Amino acid sequence: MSLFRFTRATIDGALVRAELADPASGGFASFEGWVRNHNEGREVRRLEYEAFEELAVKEGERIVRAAIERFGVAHALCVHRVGVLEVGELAVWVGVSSGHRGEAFQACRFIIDEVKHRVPIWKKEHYVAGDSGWVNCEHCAAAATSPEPVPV
Amino acid sequence: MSLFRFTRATIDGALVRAELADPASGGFASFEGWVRNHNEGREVRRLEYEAFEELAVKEGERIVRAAIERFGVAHALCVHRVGVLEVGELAVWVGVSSGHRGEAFQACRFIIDEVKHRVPIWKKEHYVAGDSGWVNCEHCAAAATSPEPVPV
Amino acid sequence: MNLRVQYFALLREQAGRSEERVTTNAATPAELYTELKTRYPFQLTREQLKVAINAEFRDWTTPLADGDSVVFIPPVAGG
Amino acid sequence: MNLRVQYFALLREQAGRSEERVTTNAATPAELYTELKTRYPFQLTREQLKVAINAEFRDWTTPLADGDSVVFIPPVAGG
Repeated sequence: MSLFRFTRATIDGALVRAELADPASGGFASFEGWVRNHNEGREVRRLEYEAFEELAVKEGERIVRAAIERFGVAHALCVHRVGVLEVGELAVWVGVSSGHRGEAFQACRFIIDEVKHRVPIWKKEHYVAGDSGWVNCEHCAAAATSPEPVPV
Repeated sequence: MSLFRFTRATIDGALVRAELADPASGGFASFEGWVRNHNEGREVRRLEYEAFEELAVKEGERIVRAAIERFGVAHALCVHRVGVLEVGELAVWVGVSSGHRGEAFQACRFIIDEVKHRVPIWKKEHYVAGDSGWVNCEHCAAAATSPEPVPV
Repeated sequence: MNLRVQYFALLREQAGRSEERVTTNAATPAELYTELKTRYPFQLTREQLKVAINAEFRDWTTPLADGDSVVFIPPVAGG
Repeated sequence: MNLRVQYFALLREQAGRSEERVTTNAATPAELYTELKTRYPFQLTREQLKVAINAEFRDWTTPLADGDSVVFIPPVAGG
Protein backbone atom coordinates (compact mmCIF):
# COMPACT_ATOMS: atom_id res chain seq x y z
CA MET A 1 0.00 0.00 0.00
CA SER A 2 1.33 3.42 -0.99
CA LEU A 3 2.06 5.85 1.86
CA PHE A 4 3.11 8.99 -0.01
CA ARG A 5 3.18 9.90 -3.66
CA PHE A 6 3.15 12.74 -6.17
CA THR A 7 0.79 13.22 -9.05
CA ARG A 8 0.64 15.55 -12.02
CA ALA A 9 -3.09 14.89 -12.52
CA THR A 10 -6.08 16.15 -10.53
CA ILE A 11 -6.41 14.31 -7.22
CA ASP A 12 -9.72 12.43 -7.06
CA GLY A 13 -10.66 12.45 -3.36
CA ALA A 14 -13.10 9.56 -3.74
CA LEU A 15 -10.47 7.34 -5.38
CA VAL A 16 -7.68 7.96 -2.88
CA ARG A 17 -10.12 7.59 0.00
CA ALA A 18 -11.10 4.17 -1.31
CA GLU A 19 -7.49 3.03 -0.87
CA LEU A 20 -7.93 3.38 2.90
CA ALA A 21 -11.25 1.52 3.15
CA ASP A 22 -11.17 -0.99 5.99
CA PRO A 23 -14.13 -2.89 7.44
CA ALA A 24 -12.41 -2.88 10.86
CA SER A 25 -12.06 0.92 10.95
CA GLY A 26 -14.84 3.12 12.30
CA GLY A 27 -13.22 6.50 11.78
CA PHE A 28 -11.67 8.31 8.86
CA ALA A 29 -10.10 11.77 9.05
CA SER A 30 -8.82 13.67 6.06
CA PHE A 31 -7.25 16.98 5.21
CA GLU A 32 -7.15 18.76 1.89
CA GLY A 33 -5.03 21.75 0.98
CA TRP A 34 -6.80 23.92 -1.58
CA VAL A 35 -5.25 26.65 -3.71
CA ARG A 36 -6.73 29.84 -2.36
CA ASN A 37 -7.14 33.14 -4.12
CA HIS A 38 -5.02 35.19 -1.73
CA ASN A 39 -1.97 34.94 0.53
CA GLU A 40 -0.42 37.53 2.81
CA GLY A 41 -2.43 40.33 1.27
CA ARG A 42 -1.73 39.41 -2.35
CA GLU A 43 -4.33 38.17 -4.83
CA VAL A 44 -3.22 34.82 -6.21
CA ARG A 45 -4.07 33.59 -9.71
CA ARG A 46 -2.35 30.20 -9.68
CA LEU A 47 0.36 28.15 -8.00
CA GLU A 48 3.26 26.11 -9.23
CA TYR A 49 4.49 23.18 -7.14
CA GLU A 50 7.92 21.69 -7.62
CA ALA A 51 9.47 18.81 -5.66
CA PHE A 52 12.78 17.03 -5.25
CA GLU A 53 10.80 13.87 -5.76
CA GLU A 54 13.47 11.28 -5.06
CA LEU A 55 14.05 12.58 -1.52
CA ALA A 56 10.52 13.90 -1.00
CA VAL A 57 8.90 10.50 -1.48
CA LYS A 58 11.30 8.90 1.00
CA GLU A 59 10.74 11.67 3.54
CA GLY A 60 6.98 11.62 2.99
CA GLU A 61 6.87 7.85 3.50
CA ARG A 62 8.87 8.20 6.71
CA ILE A 63 6.35 10.73 8.00
CA VAL A 64 3.29 8.62 7.18
CA ARG A 65 4.90 5.49 8.60
CA ALA A 66 5.78 7.37 11.78
CA ALA A 67 2.16 8.58 12.09
CA ILE A 68 0.81 5.04 11.73
CA GLU A 69 3.17 3.71 14.41
CA ARG A 70 2.89 6.63 16.80
CA PHE A 71 -0.91 6.92 16.79
CA GLY A 72 -1.72 3.28 16.12
CA VAL A 73 -4.01 3.98 13.16
CA ALA A 74 -4.95 1.39 10.54
CA HIS A 75 -3.99 3.11 7.27
CA ALA A 76 -2.72 6.49 6.12
CA LEU A 77 -1.85 8.09 2.81
CA CYS A 78 -0.65 11.45 1.51
CA VAL A 79 -0.88 12.49 -2.14
CA HIS A 80 0.68 15.77 -3.32
CA ARG A 81 0.25 17.55 -6.64
CA VAL A 82 3.11 18.99 -8.63
CA GLY A 83 2.85 21.33 -11.62
CA VAL A 84 0.57 24.28 -12.24
CA LEU A 85 -2.62 24.55 -10.15
CA GLU A 86 -5.49 27.00 -10.47
CA VAL A 87 -7.41 28.58 -7.57
CA GLY A 88 -9.71 26.00 -5.93
CA GLU A 89 -7.67 22.98 -6.99
CA LEU A 90 -6.64 20.29 -4.54
CA ALA A 91 -2.88 20.59 -3.81
CA VAL A 92 -2.45 17.97 -1.12
CA TRP A 93 -4.64 15.20 0.30
CA VAL A 94 -4.09 13.35 3.59
CA GLY A 95 -6.34 10.52 4.77
CA VAL A 96 -6.23 8.31 7.86
CA SER A 97 -8.50 5.40 8.76
CA SER A 98 -8.58 4.13 12.31
CA GLY A 99 -10.58 2.27 14.91
CA HIS A 100 -11.05 5.47 16.88
CA ARG A 101 -11.50 9.05 15.77
CA GLY A 102 -9.09 10.72 18.20
CA GLU A 103 -6.10 8.91 16.74
CA ALA A 104 -7.30 9.50 13.18
CA PHE A 105 -7.43 13.28 13.75
CA GLN A 106 -4.05 13.33 15.49
CA ALA A 107 -2.32 11.28 12.81
CA CYS A 108 -3.85 13.37 10.03
CA ARG A 109 -2.74 16.62 11.67
CA PHE A 110 0.75 15.22 12.32
CA ILE A 111 1.18 14.19 8.69
CA ILE A 112 0.16 17.51 7.12
CA ASP A 113 2.24 19.49 9.65
CA GLU A 114 5.34 17.39 9.02
CA VAL A 115 4.88 17.34 5.26
CA LYS A 116 4.69 21.13 5.17
CA HIS A 117 7.71 21.40 7.44
CA ARG A 118 10.11 18.74 6.18
CA VAL A 119 9.38 17.49 2.69
CA PRO A 120 11.32 19.17 -0.14
CA ILE A 121 8.41 20.72 -2.02
CA TRP A 122 8.32 24.33 -3.19
CA LYS A 123 5.43 26.56 -4.09
CA LYS A 124 5.58 29.56 -6.41
CA GLU A 125 2.67 31.97 -6.29
CA HIS A 126 1.62 33.77 -9.45
CA TYR A 127 -0.19 36.94 -8.50
CA VAL A 128 -3.08 38.64 -10.23
CA ALA A 129 -0.82 41.68 -10.53
CA GLY A 130 1.45 39.69 -12.84
CA ASP A 131 4.49 39.03 -10.65
CA SER A 132 5.34 35.86 -8.76
CA GLY A 133 7.27 34.64 -5.75
CA TRP A 134 8.47 31.54 -3.90
CA VAL A 135 6.55 30.98 -0.69
CA ASN A 136 8.31 30.87 2.72
CA CYS A 137 11.44 32.41 1.39
CA GLU A 138 11.54 35.93 2.85
CA HIS A 139 14.07 37.31 0.45
CA CYS A 140 13.18 34.92 -2.31
CA ALA A 141 10.10 36.59 -3.72
CA ALA A 142 11.84 39.86 -4.41
CA ALA A 143 14.93 38.13 -5.72
CA ALA A 144 12.96 35.78 -7.91
CA THR A 145 11.43 38.64 -9.82
CA SER A 146 14.43 40.98 -9.89
CA PRO A 147 15.49 41.77 -13.42
CA GLU A 148 19.12 42.09 -12.24
CA PRO A 149 20.69 39.78 -9.69
CA VAL A 150 21.56 41.64 -6.50
CA PRO A 151 25.34 41.61 -5.87
CA VAL A 152 26.43 39.11 -3.24
CA MET B 1 -26.32 26.88 3.17
CA SER B 2 -27.27 23.72 5.05
CA LEU B 3 -25.43 23.10 8.35
CA PHE B 4 -26.81 19.72 9.42
CA ARG B 5 -29.12 17.25 7.76
CA PHE B 6 -30.20 13.63 7.61
CA THR B 7 -30.33 11.42 4.57
CA ARG B 8 -31.75 7.99 3.84
CA ALA B 9 -29.54 7.60 0.76
CA THR B 10 -25.81 6.84 0.51
CA ILE B 11 -23.73 9.91 1.35
CA ASP B 12 -21.60 10.95 -1.62
CA GLY B 13 -18.46 12.48 -0.09
CA ALA B 14 -17.53 14.33 -3.28
CA LEU B 15 -20.95 15.98 -3.53
CA VAL B 16 -21.17 17.15 0.08
CA ARG B 17 -17.56 18.34 -0.02
CA ALA B 18 -18.40 20.49 -3.06
CA GLU B 19 -20.93 22.38 -0.91
CA LEU B 20 -18.04 23.75 1.14
CA ALA B 21 -15.85 24.83 -1.78
CA ASP B 22 -14.51 28.33 -1.24
CA PRO B 23 -11.77 30.09 -3.24
CA ALA B 24 -10.74 31.99 -0.11
CA SER B 25 -10.18 28.82 1.94
CA GLY B 26 -6.85 27.01 1.91
CA GLY B 27 -7.69 24.17 4.26
CA PHE B 28 -10.40 21.55 4.42
CA ALA B 29 -10.73 18.96 7.19
CA SER B 30 -13.26 16.19 7.19
CA PHE B 31 -14.31 13.24 9.29
CA GLU B 32 -16.26 10.17 8.24
CA GLY B 33 -17.79 7.58 10.52
CA TRP B 34 -17.80 4.17 8.87
CA VAL B 35 -19.80 1.13 9.91
CA ARG B 36 -17.21 -1.30 11.19
CA ASN B 37 -17.45 -5.04 11.42
CA HIS B 38 -16.98 -5.27 15.18
CA ASN B 39 -17.72 -3.43 18.40
CA GLU B 40 -16.76 -4.31 21.94
CA GLY B 41 -15.82 -7.83 21.02
CA ARG B 42 -18.94 -8.59 18.95
CA GLU B 43 -18.95 -9.18 15.20
CA VAL B 44 -21.34 -6.71 13.57
CA ARG B 45 -23.29 -7.43 10.40
CA ARG B 46 -25.19 -4.15 9.98
CA LEU B 47 -26.41 -1.09 11.83
CA GLU B 48 -29.72 0.67 12.09
CA TYR B 49 -29.77 4.41 12.77
CA GLU B 50 -32.85 6.16 14.09
CA ALA B 51 -33.22 9.85 14.94
CA PHE B 52 -35.67 12.22 16.56
CA GLU B 53 -35.21 14.34 13.47
CA GLU B 54 -37.16 17.42 14.46
CA LEU B 55 -34.96 18.05 17.51
CA ALA B 56 -31.81 16.46 16.06
CA VAL B 57 -31.65 18.87 13.12
CA LYS B 58 -32.04 21.86 15.43
CA GLU B 59 -29.40 20.55 17.83
CA GLY B 60 -27.07 19.61 14.98
CA GLU B 61 -27.40 23.08 13.45
CA ARG B 62 -26.63 24.65 16.82
CA ILE B 63 -23.45 22.58 17.06
CA VAL B 64 -22.23 23.43 13.56
CA ARG B 65 -23.05 27.12 14.00
CA ALA B 66 -21.19 27.13 17.32
CA ALA B 67 -18.15 25.55 15.65
CA ILE B 68 -18.13 28.16 12.88
CA GLU B 69 -18.30 31.01 15.39
CA ARG B 70 -15.93 29.56 17.95
CA PHE B 71 -13.15 28.57 15.56
CA GLY B 72 -13.74 31.24 12.92
CA VAL B 73 -13.91 28.81 10.01
CA ALA B 74 -15.49 29.61 6.66
CA HIS B 75 -18.02 26.79 6.19
CA ALA B 76 -19.02 23.59 7.94
CA LEU B 77 -21.54 20.84 7.34
CA CYS B 78 -22.60 17.58 8.94
CA VAL B 79 -24.67 14.93 7.16
CA HIS B 80 -25.93 11.87 9.02
CA ARG B 81 -27.48 8.68 7.63
CA VAL B 82 -30.60 7.08 9.04
CA GLY B 83 -31.94 3.63 8.21
CA VAL B 84 -30.13 0.32 7.70
CA LEU B 85 -26.40 0.45 6.93
CA GLU B 86 -24.06 -2.37 5.97
CA VAL B 87 -20.44 -2.74 7.12
CA GLY B 88 -18.19 -0.22 5.33
CA GLU B 89 -20.96 2.30 4.69
CA LEU B 90 -20.60 5.96 5.55
CA ALA B 91 -22.76 6.77 8.60
CA VAL B 92 -21.78 10.37 9.25
CA TRP B 93 -19.80 13.00 7.33
CA VAL B 94 -18.38 16.23 8.74
CA GLY B 95 -16.52 18.78 6.63
CA VAL B 96 -14.99 22.16 7.46
CA SER B 97 -13.32 24.65 5.13
CA SER B 98 -11.15 27.39 6.55
CA GLY B 99 -8.34 29.80 5.84
CA HIS B 100 -6.07 27.87 8.17
CA ARG B 101 -5.79 24.18 8.89
CA GLY B 102 -5.58 24.35 12.69
CA GLU B 103 -9.06 25.81 12.99
CA ALA B 104 -10.43 23.40 10.40
CA PHE B 105 -9.22 20.39 12.41
CA GLN B 106 -10.49 21.81 15.70
CA ALA B 107 -13.92 22.68 14.33
CA CYS B 108 -14.26 19.26 12.66
CA ARG B 109 -13.33 17.45 15.87
CA PHE B 110 -15.67 19.64 17.92
CA ILE B 111 -18.60 18.91 15.61
CA ILE B 112 -18.26 15.13 15.58
CA ASP B 113 -17.68 15.00 19.36
CA GLU B 114 -20.75 17.13 20.08
CA VAL B 115 -22.93 15.32 17.55
CA LYS B 116 -22.10 11.96 19.14
CA HIS B 117 -22.71 13.36 22.60
CA ARG B 118 -25.79 15.56 22.23
CA VAL B 119 -27.83 14.86 19.12
CA PRO B 120 -30.78 12.46 19.55
CA ILE B 121 -29.65 9.67 17.24
CA TRP B 122 -29.66 6.00 18.17
CA LYS B 123 -27.75 3.08 16.76
CA LYS B 124 -28.81 -0.54 16.89
CA GLU B 125 -26.19 -3.14 16.15
CA HIS B 126 -27.19 -6.37 14.42
CA TYR B 127 -24.62 -9.02 15.23
CA VAL B 128 -23.36 -11.86 13.08
CA ALA B 129 -24.60 -14.18 15.83
CA GLY B 130 -28.18 -13.09 15.07
CA ASP B 131 -29.03 -10.94 18.07
CA SER B 132 -29.02 -7.15 18.26
CA GLY B 133 -28.63 -4.33 20.76
CA TRP B 134 -28.89 -0.58 21.18
CA VAL B 135 -25.47 0.99 21.53
CA ASN B 136 -24.60 2.85 24.77
CA CYS B 137 -27.46 1.27 26.68
CA GLU B 138 -25.21 -0.91 28.77
CA HIS B 139 -23.20 2.19 29.60
CA CYS B 140 -26.09 4.52 30.14
CA ALA B 141 -24.75 6.15 33.30
CA ALA B 142 -21.59 7.21 31.51
CA ALA B 143 -23.41 8.45 28.43
CA ALA B 144 -26.16 10.37 30.18
CA THR B 145 -24.28 13.61 30.76
CA SER B 146 -26.96 16.22 30.21
CA PRO B 147 -26.49 19.37 28.12
CA GLU B 148 -27.87 22.56 29.60
CA PRO B 149 -31.63 22.70 29.15
CA VAL B 150 -32.76 25.55 26.96
CA PRO B 151 -34.38 28.22 29.15
CA VAL B 152 -38.16 28.23 28.89
CA MET C 1 -54.89 17.23 29.52
CA ASN C 2 -54.05 15.68 26.16
CA LEU C 3 -50.43 15.07 25.15
CA ARG C 4 -48.67 13.56 22.20
CA VAL C 5 -45.89 11.16 23.20
CA GLN C 6 -43.33 9.93 20.69
CA TYR C 7 -41.09 6.91 21.33
CA PHE C 8 -37.67 6.25 19.87
CA ALA C 9 -35.15 3.42 19.91
CA LEU C 10 -35.39 1.15 22.96
CA LEU C 11 -38.46 2.96 24.33
CA ARG C 12 -40.22 2.58 20.97
CA GLU C 13 -39.56 -1.15 21.04
CA GLN C 14 -40.67 -1.49 24.67
CA ALA C 15 -43.82 0.60 24.11
CA GLY C 16 -44.57 -1.25 20.88
CA ARG C 17 -45.42 2.01 19.14
CA SER C 18 -43.82 5.16 17.71
CA GLU C 19 -46.30 7.61 19.14
CA GLU C 20 -49.62 7.93 20.85
CA ARG C 21 -52.11 10.42 22.30
CA VAL C 22 -52.13 10.32 26.11
CA THR C 23 -54.81 11.77 28.37
CA THR C 24 -53.22 12.40 31.75
CA ASN C 25 -53.15 14.44 34.94
CA ALA C 26 -49.32 14.37 35.03
CA ALA C 27 -48.11 17.92 35.69
CA THR C 28 -44.49 17.33 34.65
CA PRO C 29 -42.44 14.98 32.45
CA ALA C 30 -41.28 13.26 35.65
CA GLU C 31 -44.86 12.42 36.60
CA LEU C 32 -45.68 11.40 33.04
CA TYR C 33 -42.75 8.98 32.86
CA THR C 34 -43.74 7.41 36.18
CA GLU C 35 -47.23 6.91 34.78
CA LEU C 36 -45.97 5.43 31.50
CA LYS C 37 -43.73 3.01 33.41
CA THR C 38 -46.85 1.41 34.88
CA ARG C 39 -48.09 0.80 31.34
CA TYR C 40 -44.91 -0.33 29.52
CA PRO C 41 -41.86 -2.37 30.57
CA PHE C 42 -39.54 0.66 30.59
CA GLN C 43 -36.34 -0.06 32.49
CA LEU C 44 -34.40 3.10 31.77
CA THR C 45 -34.20 5.37 34.80
CA ARG C 46 -34.75 9.12 34.76
CA GLU C 47 -30.99 9.56 35.20
CA GLN C 48 -30.47 7.76 31.90
CA LEU C 49 -33.04 9.78 29.97
CA LYS C 50 -33.42 13.34 28.78
CA VAL C 51 -36.69 15.08 28.08
CA ALA C 52 -37.87 17.10 25.10
CA ILE C 53 -41.08 19.10 24.99
CA ASN C 54 -42.20 20.42 21.62
CA ALA C 55 -38.82 19.42 20.16
CA GLU C 56 -36.62 21.30 22.66
CA PHE C 57 -34.66 19.89 25.59
CA ARG C 58 -36.44 20.64 28.88
CA ASP C 59 -36.17 19.81 32.58
CA TRP C 60 -38.05 16.94 34.22
CA THR C 61 -39.94 19.53 36.26
CA THR C 62 -41.12 21.72 33.37
CA PRO C 63 -44.93 22.16 33.63
CA LEU C 64 -46.78 20.34 30.88
CA ALA C 65 -49.50 22.08 28.88
CA ASP C 66 -52.40 20.67 26.94
CA GLY C 67 -51.30 19.73 23.43
CA ASP C 68 -47.60 19.39 24.29
CA SER C 69 -45.52 16.88 22.40
CA VAL C 70 -43.24 14.93 24.76
CA VAL C 71 -40.24 12.70 24.04
CA PHE C 72 -38.11 10.76 26.50
CA ILE C 73 -34.63 10.48 25.04
CA PRO C 74 -32.57 7.32 25.72
CA PRO C 75 -28.76 7.51 25.70
CA VAL C 76 -27.74 8.70 22.24
CA ALA C 77 -25.24 7.02 19.93
CA GLY C 78 -24.86 9.04 16.76
CA GLY C 79 -21.83 8.99 14.50
CA MET D 1 36.28 15.01 -8.27
CA ASN D 2 33.09 14.94 -10.36
CA LEU D 3 29.73 15.68 -8.81
CA ARG D 4 26.18 15.96 -10.05
CA VAL D 5 24.37 19.04 -8.71
CA GLN D 6 20.61 19.42 -9.03
CA TYR D 7 18.83 22.76 -8.56
CA PHE D 8 15.26 23.32 -7.44
CA ALA D 9 12.93 26.27 -7.06
CA LEU D 10 14.72 29.61 -6.53
CA LEU D 11 18.18 28.07 -6.93
CA ARG D 12 17.11 26.50 -10.23
CA GLU D 13 15.96 29.88 -11.48
CA GLN D 14 19.11 31.64 -10.28
CA ALA D 15 21.41 28.96 -11.72
CA GLY D 16 19.41 28.92 -14.94
CA ARG D 17 19.50 25.12 -15.00
CA SER D 18 18.03 22.04 -13.30
CA GLU D 19 21.25 20.12 -12.99
CA GLU D 20 24.85 19.98 -14.06
CA ARG D 21 28.08 18.03 -13.71
CA VAL D 22 30.62 19.91 -11.60
CA THR D 23 34.36 19.18 -11.40
CA THR D 24 35.60 20.54 -8.09
CA ASN D 25 38.09 20.29 -5.24
CA ALA D 26 35.38 21.13 -2.67
CA ALA D 27 35.64 18.60 0.16
CA THR D 28 32.25 19.32 1.72
CA PRO D 29 28.84 20.71 0.71
CA ALA D 30 29.80 23.93 2.55
CA GLU D 31 32.84 24.40 0.31
CA LEU D 32 30.84 23.45 -2.76
CA TYR D 33 28.13 26.03 -2.03
CA THR D 34 30.75 28.76 -1.52
CA GLU D 35 32.24 27.84 -4.89
CA LEU D 36 28.85 27.84 -6.64
CA LYS D 37 28.03 31.25 -5.17
CA THR D 38 30.94 32.72 -7.14
CA ARG D 39 29.34 31.35 -10.31
CA TYR D 40 25.62 32.07 -9.74
CA PRO D 41 23.73 34.92 -8.04
CA PHE D 42 22.68 32.76 -5.07
CA GLN D 43 21.54 34.91 -2.16
CA LEU D 44 20.27 32.21 0.18
CA THR D 45 22.60 31.72 3.12
CA ARG D 46 23.68 28.35 4.49
CA GLU D 47 21.35 28.94 7.43
CA GLN D 48 18.41 29.03 5.01
CA LEU D 49 19.37 25.88 3.17
CA LYS D 50 19.59 22.18 3.88
CA VAL D 51 21.82 19.71 2.08
CA ALA D 52 21.06 16.36 0.50
CA ILE D 53 23.70 13.95 -0.78
CA ASN D 54 22.48 11.03 -2.88
CA ALA D 55 18.89 11.86 -1.93
CA GLU D 56 19.36 11.83 1.85
CA PHE D 57 19.64 14.79 4.21
CA ARG D 58 23.28 15.33 5.27
CA ASP D 59 25.40 17.83 7.21
CA TRP D 60 27.25 20.70 5.59
CA THR D 61 30.50 19.06 6.70
CA THR D 62 29.84 15.58 5.25
CA PRO D 63 32.85 14.60 3.08
CA LEU D 64 31.96 14.52 -0.61
CA ALA D 65 32.93 11.56 -2.77
CA ASP D 66 33.42 11.30 -6.50
CA GLY D 67 30.12 10.68 -8.24
CA ASP D 68 27.97 12.10 -5.43
CA SER D 69 24.71 13.80 -6.28
CA VAL D 70 24.26 17.03 -4.30
CA VAL D 71 21.18 19.20 -3.75
CA PHE D 72 20.91 22.45 -1.79
CA ILE D 73 17.37 22.69 -0.46
CA PRO D 74 15.72 26.13 -0.14
CA PRO D 75 13.01 26.72 2.50
CA VAL D 76 10.20 24.27 1.72
CA ALA D 77 6.51 25.14 1.26
CA GLY D 78 4.52 21.99 0.59
CA GLY D 79 0.83 21.59 1.26
